[in-house]
Amino acid sequence: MAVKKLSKEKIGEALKELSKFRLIAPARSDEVVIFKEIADPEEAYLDYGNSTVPPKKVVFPQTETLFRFMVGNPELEEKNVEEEGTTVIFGLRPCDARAMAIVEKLFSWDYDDPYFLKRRELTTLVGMACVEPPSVNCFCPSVGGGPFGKEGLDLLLTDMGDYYLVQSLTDKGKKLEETLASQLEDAAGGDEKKAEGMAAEAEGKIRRSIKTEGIPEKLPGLWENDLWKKVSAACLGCGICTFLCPTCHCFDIQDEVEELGDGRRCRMWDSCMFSEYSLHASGHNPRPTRRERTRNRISHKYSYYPSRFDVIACVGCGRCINLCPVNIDILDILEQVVDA
Amino acid sequence: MGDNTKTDFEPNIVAFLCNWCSYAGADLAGTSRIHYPPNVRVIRVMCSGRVNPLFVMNALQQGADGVLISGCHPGDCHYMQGNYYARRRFNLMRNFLEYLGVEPERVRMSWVSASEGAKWKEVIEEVTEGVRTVGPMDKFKRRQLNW
Amino acid sequence: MVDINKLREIAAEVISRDDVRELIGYRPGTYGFRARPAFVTGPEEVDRLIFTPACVNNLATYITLEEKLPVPRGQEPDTRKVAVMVKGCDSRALVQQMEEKAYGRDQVVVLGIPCTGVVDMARVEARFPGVLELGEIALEGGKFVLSFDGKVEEVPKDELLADKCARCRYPTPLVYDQLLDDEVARFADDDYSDIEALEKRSMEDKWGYWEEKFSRCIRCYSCRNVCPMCYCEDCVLDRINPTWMRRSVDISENTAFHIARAYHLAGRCIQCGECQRVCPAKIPLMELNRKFYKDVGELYDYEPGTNVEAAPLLATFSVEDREDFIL
Amino acid sequence: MKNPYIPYQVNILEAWYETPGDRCIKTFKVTFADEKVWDTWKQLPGQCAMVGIPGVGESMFCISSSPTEEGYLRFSIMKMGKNTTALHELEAGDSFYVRGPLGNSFPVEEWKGKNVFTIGGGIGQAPLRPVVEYIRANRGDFGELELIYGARTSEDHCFKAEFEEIAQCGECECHLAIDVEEEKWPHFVGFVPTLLMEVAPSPENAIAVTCGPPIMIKFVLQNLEKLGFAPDQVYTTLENRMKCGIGKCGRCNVGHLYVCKDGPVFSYAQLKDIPEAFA
Repeated sequence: MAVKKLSKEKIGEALKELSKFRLIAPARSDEVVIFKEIADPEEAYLDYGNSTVPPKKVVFPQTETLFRFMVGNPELEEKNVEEEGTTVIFGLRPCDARAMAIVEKLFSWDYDDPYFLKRRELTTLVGMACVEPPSVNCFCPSVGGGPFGKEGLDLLLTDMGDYYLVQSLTDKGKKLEETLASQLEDAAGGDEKKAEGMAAEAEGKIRRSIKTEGIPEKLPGLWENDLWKKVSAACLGCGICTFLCPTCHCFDIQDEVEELGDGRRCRMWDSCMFSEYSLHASGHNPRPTRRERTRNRISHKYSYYPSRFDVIACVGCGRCINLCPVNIDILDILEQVVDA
Repeated sequence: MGDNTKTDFEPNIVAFLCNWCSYAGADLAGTSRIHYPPNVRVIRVMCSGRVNPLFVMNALQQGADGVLISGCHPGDCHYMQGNYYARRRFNLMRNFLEYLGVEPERVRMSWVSASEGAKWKEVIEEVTEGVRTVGPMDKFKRRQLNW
Repeated sequence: MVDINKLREIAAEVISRDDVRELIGYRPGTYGFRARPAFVTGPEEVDRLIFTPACVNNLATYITLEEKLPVPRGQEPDTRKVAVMVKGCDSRALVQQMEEKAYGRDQVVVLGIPCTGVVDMARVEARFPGVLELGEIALEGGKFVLSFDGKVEEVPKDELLADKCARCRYPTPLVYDQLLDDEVARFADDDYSDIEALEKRSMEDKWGYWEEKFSRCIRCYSCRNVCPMCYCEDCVLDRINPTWMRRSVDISENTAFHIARAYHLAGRCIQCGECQRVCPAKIPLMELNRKFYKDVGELYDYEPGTNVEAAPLLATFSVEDREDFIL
Repeated sequence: MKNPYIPYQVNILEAWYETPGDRCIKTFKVTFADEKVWDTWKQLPGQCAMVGIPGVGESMFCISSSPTEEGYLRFSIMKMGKNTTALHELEAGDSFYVRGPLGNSFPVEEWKGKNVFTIGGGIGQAPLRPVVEYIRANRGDFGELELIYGARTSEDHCFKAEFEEIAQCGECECHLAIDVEEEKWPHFVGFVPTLLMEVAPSPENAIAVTCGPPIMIKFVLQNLEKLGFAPDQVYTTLENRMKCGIGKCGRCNVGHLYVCKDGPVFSYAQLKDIPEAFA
């Protein structure tokens, strides 16, 4: 099957076509770019670096109901994710798509998490290759990704100037391509080759890096190392680095009951940087200070996760570096780990 | 919210009454058979100074259309100063909620003494009317059915 | 501008004292124009200390942030002082904390930095994107001078200046043991024009404005954690029983959170602007805090963080307080 | 496959207090409201379940009955936080919800033919009880069974009647302790690790299982080492704050191990190199 292209003039039309599904695209609100459901193609803001909040929230919402109940009534009503319908995330970055593939390993490990997996199944990911790195702190090639990375994506768009090259990568992607049949045209023969060249060039523009070999094995041995105290001294214990991380997946489960007994059990993002995250009911906290919490965050991403799933739980998007209020820099920490 | 809701609308008002004056005043209104609007749900607290601004916010979240805090007249507080503290707190709270777009008619404060059954009636009438004119509070009410 | 050698000299002197445990200052960041907090425990470490207009953090936060772990049996608690470098706005956090008796004046050593203004890092990075190698920012005359990647660029001060500095009433620290430079006279004030404009809009307009902002909140609690005045050991937001604020993120809980956060700072916020700076969702939190600041000044003639001897606003009252709003 | 977040309703058959006080322990004997659940519920000694009430919350507890006790499950729960306080208000006839069985179990099959020592303290006997019951139900398959148990006072002893019965049945030995001297206390006075040294079990062909407060576990492990027990002969159970119970929510890890999935049962050989396990 020939590779397709989408002329930039037809992007509005294509988005309109896709809005028969639940269409999620980057949109601007003040200076912040976030992924949200869009009704009007005009809302989509495709000329962006990267979103502040990663699109993980589409498949793993910040708050979601697991089941509903009426206090005193034994019946529990399970959330039907299917009702949310087929979803298309348009224009996400390859790192964020790869993050979903990485997190899926956990959500399908041993016990299947029906909510995450169902949403993942219903969602088609249309990626937008990073011709220019979205931020100075991008380091995706160091952790196994790339600015033109295809892992996790169903379709990959590459900005070729006047048009996007459209490469379908999965069956879901092919289906979506068929939906857009009247907007797509056949691409020129050399376009794919040209995109490969652009990919190599784009990778060359990424300036930050870390040698990850050996880090997963080394981290457990640095348990009592002084570096943890040093790197966490400035930490405020807020949730920016974890909430904005595309691979952070920890959650809390809470019950909420309205006055008339109508209740729900729901889960919401939680952060290992919060003090009550690991606090026991007895008041004992196995991770009592920011030092232990920072150590756990880094170890989880770079040691525990790879030891179980063979992949580092970090995609190098640079959000935690860009947005940390006190300039705690994960690459700086990892360099200290390497040097320790 | 349709236009007709404003006329058909019966507001829910949560009133925090101090144990020593306003609660007794409301009680007196009752025992004196004074008729006043039935829209008020009374919560008795020991002093108007005990009313945490979070109570007000929580009431509005949980479906109250208006909140009234009532205590002893200045100088009459059973605990000497509680109502003075409350006065400061609620002046700021009221201005702030107005700044966010919550009508000032929704958060009211009054002084009603134990002997003022008649004033209690007037206060309730005014608060209820005020809330009725601004309509139901749905700005940041918790959604009942939240999937 | 603070003389860097003088700063390091004084820092070395302070940290060498037997009664000082730690000195909190600034050091260069990890990339671009950033600076970050430095925690110095010995005179050999003072060489990394800096002060430039990139030093935006309010370090007063760290005095109350440190977790208080139980002292192991047989050990004495470490009662040595903490030394901290503060700009004018930051010093007011110390004043307010001491006004609230969070700690005593003798528990801190304050190194005051008369401040001519810091940058808004978001503006700097938007203006000069893609700077990775460490760059420098200096304020010379009415201009910020940025040196990076072998270039030097000059930008008029007001184009990069942080908003809070354009409204700063106290550029010189109000409390200090040593001042690192000459006093700076007040060069700005707050006219609250934006607050007043918002006040005058209709109820629906106002709510529409805030609803859109609050709905962006991801509840990372960065605004709370960075705030030097948010130092309660047991925060109302973390409480499960009773649950004041639910953990779920929707417009109702987000609004409740922002009301509670701002109200807890009524008469306490010292206008350092850190909450707004750190907010990843760019919620204009200072517009909430300044509303209270304005009201508190107008109604009670009170200015937080200016007088250690004053009684905290809501822990006191006057018989004459206004009550025209009371039925 | 069933949604692992949806709990089963259980009805309380019996409920009684084991110990008095602010942090009292109450035992619930429950059965599923829907009897068909028993067909799929295959539990092993040491496994856990999330126990809770919709509207209040859920917490992880070990199932303190053995699979050999048919027709009911037992939970012994100490009153501590919001959820346990709500659970303590329930009586026979009421119901709550459980989901599970979760986590791994004691490898009792591997222990066949060996001598087993259980060393418990306080509420820590709850996860050991299914081991004891399992061995008693399959008495011929195992060697000696010895129980060492202590609590602060005689009032704080869990499962008192059962210990008495076990002591008298003649099939196994029971060693009881309290921390401080009391009148008419016929048994040992002192801490459990000290009692362990008094009993001094032989490590030959033996397994030691311990659970109790962290400080007790620490000294019991030291003493077992002194007695010559190899790390893979010693088992313990851990606990941490949990939300999902199925290895997703992230918080219960000690090092790279999830307590809810890889545990709660660990051999000392697994844990000795993980400092966080005893944090």
